[in-house]
Amino acid sequence: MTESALPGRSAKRTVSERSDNVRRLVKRALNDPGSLRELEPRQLDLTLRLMRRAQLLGRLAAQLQRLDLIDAFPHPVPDILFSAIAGAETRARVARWELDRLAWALQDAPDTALVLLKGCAYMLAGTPNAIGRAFGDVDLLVDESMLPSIESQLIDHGWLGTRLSAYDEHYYRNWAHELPPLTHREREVEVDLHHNILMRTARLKPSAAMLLDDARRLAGSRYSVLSPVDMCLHAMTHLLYSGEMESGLRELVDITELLRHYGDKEPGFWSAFWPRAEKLDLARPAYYGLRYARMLLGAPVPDPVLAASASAAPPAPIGPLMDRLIPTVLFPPHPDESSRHIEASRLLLLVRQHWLRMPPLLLARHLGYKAWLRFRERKPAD
Amino acid sequence: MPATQAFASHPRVDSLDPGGFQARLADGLGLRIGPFDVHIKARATALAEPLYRLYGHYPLLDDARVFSCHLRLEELRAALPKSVRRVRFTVDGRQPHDDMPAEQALAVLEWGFNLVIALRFHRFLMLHSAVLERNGGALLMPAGPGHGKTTLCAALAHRGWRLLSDEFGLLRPGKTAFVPIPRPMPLKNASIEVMRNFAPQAELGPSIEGTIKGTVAHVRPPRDSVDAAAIEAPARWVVFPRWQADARLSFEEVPRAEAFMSLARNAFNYEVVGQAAFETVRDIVDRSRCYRLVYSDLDEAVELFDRLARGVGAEVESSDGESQALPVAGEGR
Amino acid sequence: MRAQKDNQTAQVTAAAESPASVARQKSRRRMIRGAAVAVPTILTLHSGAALARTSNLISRAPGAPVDGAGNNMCLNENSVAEVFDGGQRYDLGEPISAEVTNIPTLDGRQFYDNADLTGTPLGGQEMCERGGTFYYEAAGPLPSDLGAQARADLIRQSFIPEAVDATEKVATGVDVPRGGLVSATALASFAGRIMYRTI
Amino acid sequence: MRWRSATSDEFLWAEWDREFVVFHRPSGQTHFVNAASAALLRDILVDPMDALDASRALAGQTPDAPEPDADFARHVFGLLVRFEELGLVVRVSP
Repeated sequence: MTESALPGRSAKRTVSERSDNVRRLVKRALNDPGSLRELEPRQLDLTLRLMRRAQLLGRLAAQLQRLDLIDAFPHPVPDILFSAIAGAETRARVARWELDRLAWALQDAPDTALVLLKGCAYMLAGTPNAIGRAFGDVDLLVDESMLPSIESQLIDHGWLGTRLSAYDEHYYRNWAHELPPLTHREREVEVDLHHNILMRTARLKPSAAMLLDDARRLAGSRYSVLSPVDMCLHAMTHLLYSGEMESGLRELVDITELLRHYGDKEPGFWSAFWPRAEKLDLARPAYYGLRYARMLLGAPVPDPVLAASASAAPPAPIGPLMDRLIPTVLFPPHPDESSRHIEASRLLLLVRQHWLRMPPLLLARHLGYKAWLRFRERKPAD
Repeated sequence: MPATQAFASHPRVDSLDPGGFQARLADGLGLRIGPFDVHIKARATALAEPLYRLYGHYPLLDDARVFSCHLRLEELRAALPKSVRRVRFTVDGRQPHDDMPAEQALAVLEWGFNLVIALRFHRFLMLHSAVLERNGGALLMPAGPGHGKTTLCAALAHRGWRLLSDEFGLLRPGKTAFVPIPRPMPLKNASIEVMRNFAPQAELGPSIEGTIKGTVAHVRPPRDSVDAAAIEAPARWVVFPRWQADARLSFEEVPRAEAFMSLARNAFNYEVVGQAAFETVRDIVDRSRCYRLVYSDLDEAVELFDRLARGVGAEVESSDGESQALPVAGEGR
Repeated sequence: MRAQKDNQTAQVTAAAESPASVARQKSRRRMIRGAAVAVPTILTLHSGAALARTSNLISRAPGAPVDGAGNNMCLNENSVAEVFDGGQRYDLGEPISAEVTNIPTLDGRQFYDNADLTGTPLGGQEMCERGGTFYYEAAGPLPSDLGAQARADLIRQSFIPEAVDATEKVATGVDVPRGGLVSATALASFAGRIMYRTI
Repeated sequence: MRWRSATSDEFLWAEWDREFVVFHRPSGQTHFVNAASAALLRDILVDPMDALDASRALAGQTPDAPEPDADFARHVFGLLVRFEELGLVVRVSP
């Protein structure tokens, strides 16, 4: 449906019509990037703005580069795409170097498993969603008993703990599933050391030991990654409970690509998936992850697995509410509208209160702190 | 060859009448500024008139295209009748800095556009430098804020040097030719008067008081520089300028390794461009003569650059007393 | 391997800031029985990625803006390089150094200027401009829907000090260095170089 | 404790009048070094060496400079620690 707008006068469109157009363009950019060349210029302009807002422009540009299509687009699209590639390549180099320096700093530490999570895991494991991916921090899952010695080794080698108020120190040490972030004195990458993937107070009690046991050491590397099923379960858990909904769509893209990649490459992946989700007490996030990856991005979830996941569906009122909230929050708003705080915060409160069991006072403080950390790194035009 | 932008085939801003321009600006219009196609949607009282004057000669674009960025400037409804009216600058729904007083609208838009270029367009290596061209060679004047770079640049632009940019030395890594992005040149405080005396024919925008940097007035880029904005120019001279009250003119060659570090340290995105940035700055330093200039009198400085461009050797009193023969330009390594 | 922190590491890098001083340093010969041997030096480039920020000035915000998390942001006056026109504008200096205290407005706490928590509660702007120690009621009531087991759980995890009964009022003092409120967007362009404290 | 420099393909060199600028690819960092540091990274530390031998080799490059004093060796030791932190040299287990 081409837009029949008068030059310079944006067409009068109802809000829902506009958000359908947004979703259609984003899905097209994700699933068939080459076909963007046939888009009418205004729609291509909107698509690039949406992908930037969803932190997926680097990925789109890298895919078009692989298809050798960048120069097939009219000016200034090549400059936009090559700029996104330069940004993504630099972020990958910076993360790779941080991992190199962390391994150097820990060379004398006991040889305990250092399990990479999220962006760094995809980068070193070479999963398809790693190309052109935007990410910043380094997340490591380690055995809780090893945390103190690892933290002190890093501080000895130039990493600095962030200065926290007594409350935050308390929050991080006692409730969170991670230590306060460390940053090297000469670099800006945040290193987060986790001893689990969910907060202590969470109703769901995934066992870090089980995750660590199944982790696999990467060939010729100091680092390990979670098993394929655990990697997907963690991505699904992080999508819902991390509270960073701005990058929600990018995480759903990760989930979809991991399911597709490991569904093909990892023997017994799908048969092991749901039993593992239940065993790790992550059935509810797994239910949502499978549902929305398939519903919104067409992830190849086999019917028997989807059927099995129904046992972890939320009680009556919550399901339909999530079905409405999740897509509105995940897909980027039209760039000329400010982002959708209302739905995002309602979703967060809903999830946090019910599944992370955080008392209201603690919840408000936690939201404040996490939101503030994210706000501080916000790049206006990134 | 990647698609490059044409300049001639588009109508100019001044093909509209001022009223028509204001209406289009409120609804959103396209401008081609160097390699960037910019969509600007602005509704602010103190903006349309000066923008029309300063960008009169730039190509006007219809909106059936992809834009490099979408800048928005909205005047906020004044909270209280007498309180200061404010404008809000946003890019794709995000606000990079505070609301500003409405009469600073032009400065806010110009500064906001700088911010978006510097944060996004890492396809270019972006040196924080003025760039002007004479006899086919580019003069680079890298400098931090407050070194008198823009005043010197505005002066040279009205004395036979083609303006490529007063702020951004843009290069596509791997090449040492600079990509022009001529823009209105923001002069600050005392240098506004200096420029009026030096080049009475120059056209200046309104003097905007009370900005974070004091009073700002923009010099309109000469028409022929705007028309030639597609023609790149290879690096030939790198001069680190510094204005210093009552200083005696001094013009010394800078060791190349030091010139490298000063150029790279002064760039907006040297580290983001990575290895290609190292190779590009190395090639610039290899093919250029690098100098440090200290000046207090604008005429003296412009006259020295004239000699530099004409490749004429010239005596210059160097700071430690003995005269120093100015090496003939173009004598490559 | 402990990074050398004592003076044994010549830390040549720390001293030499500008390339010029390194250039001069290269000529610093180390005399070894009459023969000069050049001292090895290294300077790592940190590009002034000050983006298009043309100065390190920041102005005091009108009113009491909050950031995305509902905090008033109080810039500590004596953590900046220079204060202009009576605290209307601050220069964060080069390299940038500044400390901001986050004063939460959303978490239900009320701040008073005395430990008995009497008088009218103070807003973030007033606390920032006055500076000093302010008190709030520490042990908030626990949400009723939390079962006994979960409450025991949280106590065991030392979220709530065992001794405190929900009804007893305990005042905790926090200090807010004097300064002016600034807006989050103004601070955004100095990202990563400002120390934040949350009370 | 002995060090050897990282493999040569990790470095890109530029030189003007005995002053060097080096780009270190893995870290993406650019360093400004003088001839002595360049000699350490490009030649002397190709084979693993401790700080004393390295400072002797450095001194050896200057005609008729027999034996570097302890202060010079300590300075070289400090620099090699900094080179290791930057990833320009790698520590070799003795």
